[in-house]
Amino acid sequence: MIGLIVLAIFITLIILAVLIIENDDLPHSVILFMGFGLGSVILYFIFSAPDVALTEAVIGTGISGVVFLVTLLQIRSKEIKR
Amino acid sequence: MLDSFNQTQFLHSVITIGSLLIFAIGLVGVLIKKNLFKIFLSFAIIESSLFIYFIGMHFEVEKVAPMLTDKVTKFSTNMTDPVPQAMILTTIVIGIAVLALALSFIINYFKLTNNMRVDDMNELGDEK
Amino acid sequence: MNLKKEIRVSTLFISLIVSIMTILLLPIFLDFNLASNSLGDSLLNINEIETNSANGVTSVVTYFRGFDTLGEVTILFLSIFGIGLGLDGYRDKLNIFAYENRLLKSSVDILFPLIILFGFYIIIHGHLSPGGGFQGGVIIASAFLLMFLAKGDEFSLNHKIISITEALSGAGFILIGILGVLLVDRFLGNFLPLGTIKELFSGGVIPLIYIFVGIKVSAEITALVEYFIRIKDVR
Amino acid sequence: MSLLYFVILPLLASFLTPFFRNYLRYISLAVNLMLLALSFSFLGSLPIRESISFDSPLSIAFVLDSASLFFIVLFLSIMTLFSIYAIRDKSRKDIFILTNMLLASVSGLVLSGDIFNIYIFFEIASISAYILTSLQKDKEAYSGAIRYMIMGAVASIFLLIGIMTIYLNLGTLNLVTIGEKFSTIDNQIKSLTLISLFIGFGIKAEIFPLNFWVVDIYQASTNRVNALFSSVLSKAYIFLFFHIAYILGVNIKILSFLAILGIISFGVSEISALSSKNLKRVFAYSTLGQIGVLFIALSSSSIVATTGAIFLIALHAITKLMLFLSLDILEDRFSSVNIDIFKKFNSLFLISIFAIGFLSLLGVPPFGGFIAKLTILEGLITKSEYILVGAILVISLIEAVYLFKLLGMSREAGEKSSLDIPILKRGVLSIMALSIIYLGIFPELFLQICKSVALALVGVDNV
Repeated sequence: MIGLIVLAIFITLIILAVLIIENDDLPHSVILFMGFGLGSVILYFIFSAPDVALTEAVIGTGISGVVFLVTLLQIRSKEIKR
Repeated sequence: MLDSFNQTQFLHSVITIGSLLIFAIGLVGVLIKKNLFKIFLSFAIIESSLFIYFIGMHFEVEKVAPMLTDKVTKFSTNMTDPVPQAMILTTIVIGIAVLALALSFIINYFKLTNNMRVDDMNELGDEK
Repeated sequence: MNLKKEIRVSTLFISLIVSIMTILLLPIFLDFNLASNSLGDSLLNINEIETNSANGVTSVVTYFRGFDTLGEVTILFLSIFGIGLGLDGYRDKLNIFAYENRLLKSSVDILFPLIILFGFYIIIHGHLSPGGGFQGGVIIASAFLLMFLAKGDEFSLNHKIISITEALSGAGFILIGILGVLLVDRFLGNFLPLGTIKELFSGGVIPLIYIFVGIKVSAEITALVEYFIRIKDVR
Repeated sequence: MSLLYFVILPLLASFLTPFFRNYLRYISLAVNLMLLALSFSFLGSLPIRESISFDSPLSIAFVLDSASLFFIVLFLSIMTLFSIYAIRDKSRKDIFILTNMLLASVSGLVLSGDIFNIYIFFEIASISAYILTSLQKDKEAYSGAIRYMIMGAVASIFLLIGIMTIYLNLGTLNLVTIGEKFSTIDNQIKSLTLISLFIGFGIKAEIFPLNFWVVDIYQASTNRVNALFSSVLSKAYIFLFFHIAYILGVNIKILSFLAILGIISFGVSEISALSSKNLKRVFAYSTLGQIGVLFIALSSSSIVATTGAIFLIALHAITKLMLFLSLDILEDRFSSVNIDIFKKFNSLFLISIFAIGFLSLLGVPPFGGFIAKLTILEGLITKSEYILVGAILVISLIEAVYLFKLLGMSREAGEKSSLDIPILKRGVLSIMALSIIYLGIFPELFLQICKSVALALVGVDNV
């Protein structure tokens, strides 16, 4: 079973990666990137690496998603007021 | 037939092909996208693909996490290698530090020039 | 129209080159045979005798390769310092991350101490269960992030306290290392009793190091978030 | 005494900055001098291996042999001179946090005997460099910093790939063990690892074709930062590049490939320098050219040429520090770095500093550069690499054209304004100029030191 689960997650990740790159809407691709992070968290958990999974969940997905989104907010606020 | 899906060999091939594909997608993103934000997003994807590959290759079916729990009471070689996990843990934190710095530079640059495109960054050059 | 076509051609060309590269690299990567006797296996073998920590990854991160962790904390420090240099002009300004919601506002008072407590739990149990200084530190920082989200401009941090916390915890990490040099002649060496495995007070210096790392990371990530969410009031 | 103090003390000074923000520069200077004294105390007992937290092959080890000691002393003395030069500036307190970090990271890069630890120090050095580039906070600075970060991200990704393939195939991170086992792995994987490491370190060591971005970075940052980049950072990466190359036991084919890259690097950058109107860019191109010469000499696998290369590294570090700091004085006065400012000032002191620097770069006797280039050419001739010798001589002529053009401009008639140089800066600049002349006239002792360094670097006496 484990092989098929990993295969499915990888296919999802590849589709997500293409969508992140090809999306013209930046906030949209950040949300997709957080989804990508979630997929890799599941993969780390399957690969018996709970420490890495936890780190990726809080740092790689959580904080980096927030930082990306806030960057967009900063840029957006400048654009509106220009 | 279903058994062959659970072999370590199959798992490793999936991991290799999958993470190489994600790496290639990220690389294409870095090369063709002109938006600075997208470029750093693509770098984050590339790094993720490396991490997944490195952790995945050190996993074999039936191996458990390098940790003592109620079921596992002794450290043995039937555990995944802790060194790559420690390395990736370190690298993830480094990745977010570099990413945050890059994004702060992008914010500052954008506030000064209203420009986010990498091929319009023409402040530097011999004539200037 | 013409320009658009040109861009497509270059995109296609780059994709083609990258896919050729991928196909060429694939057999090399598929061919990998892993090293049979790796560093990690030898570390696992001696882990029980040398560190008495129940989490193998934690003992590698903080003890066997503790110096890497010091470098990593340094990188976070440097990066926050650089962000502060650039975004400093926007301090004490509007919080753009705020979200007006009464439910959020009233629930955050209950959630805030709970999340901080959870973060400390993760930090302190780093040598017993998954988690540790980095993860717990970021969880604590996320409690502050929640405050920024809910309270808006009513909530702000004292930067003096944050920078002093950061400085002291970083210095504490280095001090443990120097104590190691003085007492057991090795930087970051273990100079504390090991205790019994799977108990809270075990693992020698490992919990101590992770506590310092946790405090430092929580202060740093909180500062990072605060720098990012402030913006110059243009109105 | 522990080797760790070379890394720890600058780090501690940076961490504790909130408590003594106003005295940081004095503390940094004190740290530099203390470490300089410490490094001389190790002289008698080389080589030293010190493992951190646990026994050596299982954890991280620091190695101090005569090569790394030489580089540590070089970096420390340059940092000391730089601190003295900048100590009176009230406005730039922050630069000392970054220079301390830079010092800690280059010491770590030189000392570390563990490849993942090297990656960590690589990142610390890169991040300090990014922040140093952005210090001016204008759009040029941010544009340069963003470019630098893109290149740095590429470099760290490739370095990570190299480290991963090494760990996957050899199961170790210790440099000595890697060196012993590296020849056993498969040829294809070997070349993959070597290419990744070449791209990773080559971007930072600024070798052709991975150096197209460097000049922009120099243009974006201030002259003081450029002085540090040119005399500390690039030297550390060159040491690292060849240290790793010799440990991995690269064969003669790869070495001759590196020599060809060096000659192209030298030629292209000196020709580009001819047409440049911006002094920062001219000096940056000259740095790239010297890096090309270093690549030629270090990959010749001749001890004599390597000795010359070590000599040139030390000398070029001093020369470029001197030139960039003099340019800093000029830019403060005229707030421009166009080559026209050479016509505008009237100061015999500064003109002679520039003349000494330029002549030493060219390799004219009696300055130190002459001895360095002579030794390199001697080594190449004994290996009968006559093409390389000819190429170096021809390209040096191109170098002479633009350097003499600059010197000639300072003698042109026109409106001249006098310069007021503080006595401290005057002192620092003259120390550097005198040491260049001293090394040119009495090179024997220093050549001997360089020879032992070259032996340790190539790995004849111990690895």
